[in-house]
Amino acid sequence: MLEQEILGMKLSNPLFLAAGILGTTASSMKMVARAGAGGIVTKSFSIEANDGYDNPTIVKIEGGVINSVGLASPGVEAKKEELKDLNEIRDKTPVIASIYGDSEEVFSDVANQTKDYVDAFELNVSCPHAKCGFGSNIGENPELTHDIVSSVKDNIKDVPIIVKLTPNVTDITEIAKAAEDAGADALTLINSVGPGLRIDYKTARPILNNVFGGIAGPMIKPIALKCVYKTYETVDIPLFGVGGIRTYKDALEFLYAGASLLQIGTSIMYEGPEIFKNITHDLSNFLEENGYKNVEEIIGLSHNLG
Amino acid sequence: MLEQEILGMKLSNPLFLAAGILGTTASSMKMVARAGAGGIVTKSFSIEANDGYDNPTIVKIEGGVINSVGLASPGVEAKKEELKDLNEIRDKTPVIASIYGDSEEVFSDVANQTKDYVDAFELNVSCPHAKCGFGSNIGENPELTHDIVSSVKDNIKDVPIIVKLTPNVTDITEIAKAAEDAGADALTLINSVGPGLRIDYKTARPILNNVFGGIAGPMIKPIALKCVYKTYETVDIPLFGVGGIRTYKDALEFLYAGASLLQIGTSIMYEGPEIFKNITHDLSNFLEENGYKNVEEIIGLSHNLG
Amino acid sequence: MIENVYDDEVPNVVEIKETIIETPTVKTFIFPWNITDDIHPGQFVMVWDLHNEKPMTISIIDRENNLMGITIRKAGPFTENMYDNMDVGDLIGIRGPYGHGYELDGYKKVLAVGGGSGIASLAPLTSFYDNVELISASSCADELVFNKRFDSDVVVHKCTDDGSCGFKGFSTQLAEELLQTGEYDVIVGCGPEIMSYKLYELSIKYDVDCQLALDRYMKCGLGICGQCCIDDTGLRVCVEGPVFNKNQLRELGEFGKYRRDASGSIVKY
Amino acid sequence: MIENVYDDEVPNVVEIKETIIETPTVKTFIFPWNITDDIHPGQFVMVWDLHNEKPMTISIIDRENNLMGITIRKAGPFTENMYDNMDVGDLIGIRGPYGHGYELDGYKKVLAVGGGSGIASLAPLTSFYDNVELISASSCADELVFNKRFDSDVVVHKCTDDGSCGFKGFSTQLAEELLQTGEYDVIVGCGPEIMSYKLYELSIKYDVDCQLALDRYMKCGLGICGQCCIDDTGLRVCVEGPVFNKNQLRELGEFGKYRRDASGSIVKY
Repeated sequence: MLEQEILGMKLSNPLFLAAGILGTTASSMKMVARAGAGGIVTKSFSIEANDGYDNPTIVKIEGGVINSVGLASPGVEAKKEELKDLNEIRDKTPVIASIYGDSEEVFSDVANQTKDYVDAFELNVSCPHAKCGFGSNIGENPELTHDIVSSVKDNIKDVPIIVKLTPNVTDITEIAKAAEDAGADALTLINSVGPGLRIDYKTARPILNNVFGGIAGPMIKPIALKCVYKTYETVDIPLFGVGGIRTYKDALEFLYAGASLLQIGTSIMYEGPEIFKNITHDLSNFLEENGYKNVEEIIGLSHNLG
Repeated sequence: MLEQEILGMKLSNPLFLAAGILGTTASSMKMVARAGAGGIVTKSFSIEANDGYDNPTIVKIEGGVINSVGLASPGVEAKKEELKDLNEIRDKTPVIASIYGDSEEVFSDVANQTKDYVDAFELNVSCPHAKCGFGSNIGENPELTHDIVSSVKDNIKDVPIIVKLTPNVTDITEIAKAAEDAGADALTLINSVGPGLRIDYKTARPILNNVFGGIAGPMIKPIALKCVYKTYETVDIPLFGVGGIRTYKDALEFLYAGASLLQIGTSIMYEGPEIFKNITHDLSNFLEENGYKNVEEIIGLSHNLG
Repeated sequence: MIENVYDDEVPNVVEIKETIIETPTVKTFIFPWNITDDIHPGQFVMVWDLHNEKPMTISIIDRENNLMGITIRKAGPFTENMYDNMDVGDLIGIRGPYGHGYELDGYKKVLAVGGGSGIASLAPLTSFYDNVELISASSCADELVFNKRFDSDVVVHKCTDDGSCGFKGFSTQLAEELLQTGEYDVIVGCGPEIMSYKLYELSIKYDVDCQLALDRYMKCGLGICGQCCIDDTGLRVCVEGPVFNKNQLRELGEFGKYRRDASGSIVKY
Repeated sequence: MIENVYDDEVPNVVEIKETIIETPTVKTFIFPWNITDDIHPGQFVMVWDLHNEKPMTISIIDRENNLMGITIRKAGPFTENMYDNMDVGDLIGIRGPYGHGYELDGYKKVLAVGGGSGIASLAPLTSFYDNVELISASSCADELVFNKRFDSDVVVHKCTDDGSCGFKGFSTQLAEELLQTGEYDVIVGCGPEIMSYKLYELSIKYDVDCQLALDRYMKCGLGICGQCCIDDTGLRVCVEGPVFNKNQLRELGEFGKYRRDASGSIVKY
């Protein structure tokens, strides 16, 4: 019912672990695979190890979290070891490496060093709490996005390239089109929103050490759905939908809007890693009860109504 | 404790009714004034009457509402009568007219016809569900924003001009600076977020008749706070903070971030019009208990900490 | 302060279980709904036909079978489509109930006057209170709504303009005859505003209490769009109403005189 | 499924009500907190000094006076600043409690071994259970924590490396002596990981149960950042831990061998 083959990946269900959630260590990703994820996206990494920002980096707020981890990650050498350790799960649970950098060369270098151990790359050009030159500094700009994607595509021939976009732009479809034109094999929509700010009401002090942080969780779902819906009408490549998916009803909204695959992140905070099994179960039931034969039948359905 | 004088308005408290909430009729605005609002912003209007979109136009969702009323409003002739009827409250409760249009001429024309009955204008260049040419089509563009504001300032000499900005741009401070450079006397941050999309999980049908709608309510607070905080560091004119204020703690966050005045809209859905009296009461108590003499002492406080 | 700030309240799409053709222009739709204790006669729901959405008074509150009903009269494209095209098995979206209904505790005897499909708002009263007498009025016998609905122990005074069934004349004339008996201490009503305003005048003349359901253009149903605010007090039909009591009605300067359209422009009666 | 999806859980800024200098390097901070029934020994809170934020085990759970306490050892800039500069009247932000604590129901006699400030995690056990004996260990008499805290009916075996107070030697040596009596059916512990690993080995050797609090770099405390996931099972110290039972410990390949730093890079012990 939920099987699909996309980007050469044979998937038992469309629910991937989203980048940035768990995903640092092989053992945490295996744990999520055991919990029923259809695939894994690693936490973003680059050439060098990066401690990220000081705490507080992630705080629970109404409707989700606000987060400025700042791309904390071990460097590519250490990450390669974690990725190797994931080989045992890849036949059943494909692994996508989320990578970041501040230049075409860095992206290609990181990808080249790890391409034997992954099923696809997700280029993080959209982190809203990256330092200058990284993350959304790229993804806010269609030309920069195009250049990075083209360059990685030129260098990495045999592994699909997914581009994760930021919603924090005036028109996300412009960036989506730039990424598609540059050869992206798929897009992930959306990275975290804002960034946002929370201030302690007693002391007037911004709560996050980095002051601002990306907003994730159920509250960003309507924004993510808008981005998926609009981008679905703009590009022809498959879309990963991500942003606030917590129940099968949320998953349905994203599929109807045009996402072929889904990613789950923050809601693990509410539901535990078993969220993957739960949504898979509920989604299968819904499709069966409503007479669908395969999840593909409902992808983009909202666009085809009278 | 909460008194301020800003833009020539003597205010008993900083809590204005936000544009778009109630605010169609004089009687609804008087009702909000009786409920303790420090000031009123009318629902946006223009030259012609406008029915807006068909229902569903406003639906309650997790953390707020999604709305595509589409600038429904009687034309300026009818609105002028409502404004005249508000004269009796203006000594205690200043009235700001929110106006919209698709050209410099329309903005100036509407303003000219009503300037005798209001204490300021708020230019709505940021409605995310306006038809093409109106609303955020202007406010997403620094040049267009500059032109509209300059033109209205040239034509309307004696009434302050406030510009309400959209957060749905790559960099709100760029638009804020354009508005300030064009002569804006104050800014209102922020209009609704997204726009967003919600889809019925059973039928795949977008719920709003207009498919997309602006997101308002508590869930947008972290985004609004970010916009206020960053804009406070960019411009020198006073800021109205609006977006998810429901309790005095929310009000404090906005004041600390740099808003001199505040607007309340969607939270009337949760708390009723008495929200104005409640927050006024709680805010006064907080300031007194913490040894402040006037609310002005805490405006922008977050920017001045070690 | 309310608790459910973060509840999702998008339309709940339900399948129509039963329809009843009440008259050539009036039809009832019954659908499954969790009938909680806070649902009260006089409240309304927002009804989404998957395209447009309108407020509709609740005409059936069936606690036992967890069913709700609405009863609509053909009066425009939305209701015409519902009457002509929506039937058992079709889907409609419902959100609500919203608003403030009738409050009849403490009254001795209630005269409830329903003009045309206005009886939809009043009918559920008979299962919530045992001191309610109804006037069901319409232009002619064919247009009388809910003829077969009420138990035999419910007193229903029928009334038609042309006398084809029951009292001949306007509902307000019949109401005045009944008020003259001095048996009633409150009059409640739902129907055309000209009727409602006349009932309000009768309540003054005969010094009885009065609760009337008013109808205004609505967008949100949530108390924020301001579309249904009534002059002069600015009361919101969707929150403080749709049923207003005599003290409130006294302050509603527009009651019986005008309403506002989708743009907020005044339309005189 | 949990209910509080939409709760705000930013740090709750509280005023320090009391501080206790426990040793030249260890200090306790007591602050008001609503002590609900779900707060349990072994859990931790995230402590915000208004600049940085670190996880700290809860050392005082005072239901009667609605007070909570944390006990920190100088071990870096954060704890040095707290020790040297934070005092009564200062503000700290607290969020939590988080994680899974000790579960000692059904055991006959518990041996709880605290190394240095690790005793902070164990001390609240004595007011939740009456079958707990403590080993409080440190390098020397001056560094023994909570010397005056415990009631006379709580058995505390003191232990110093140099013998300046109580047993001379390592806590694990004393623990083994006590285990040899056969009186205990579970050993719990908190302290340096080398100590904890040795306690785990003792639990195997003497065939008793075992629950140990582990310490890993944390960012969120909410189970999502993945920073504290432990090899090989990927269990989250902030959710499934910080206290792990014997079955879990058996699967933790990195236990006693290495940890990960802020970047997620492996640091060997």
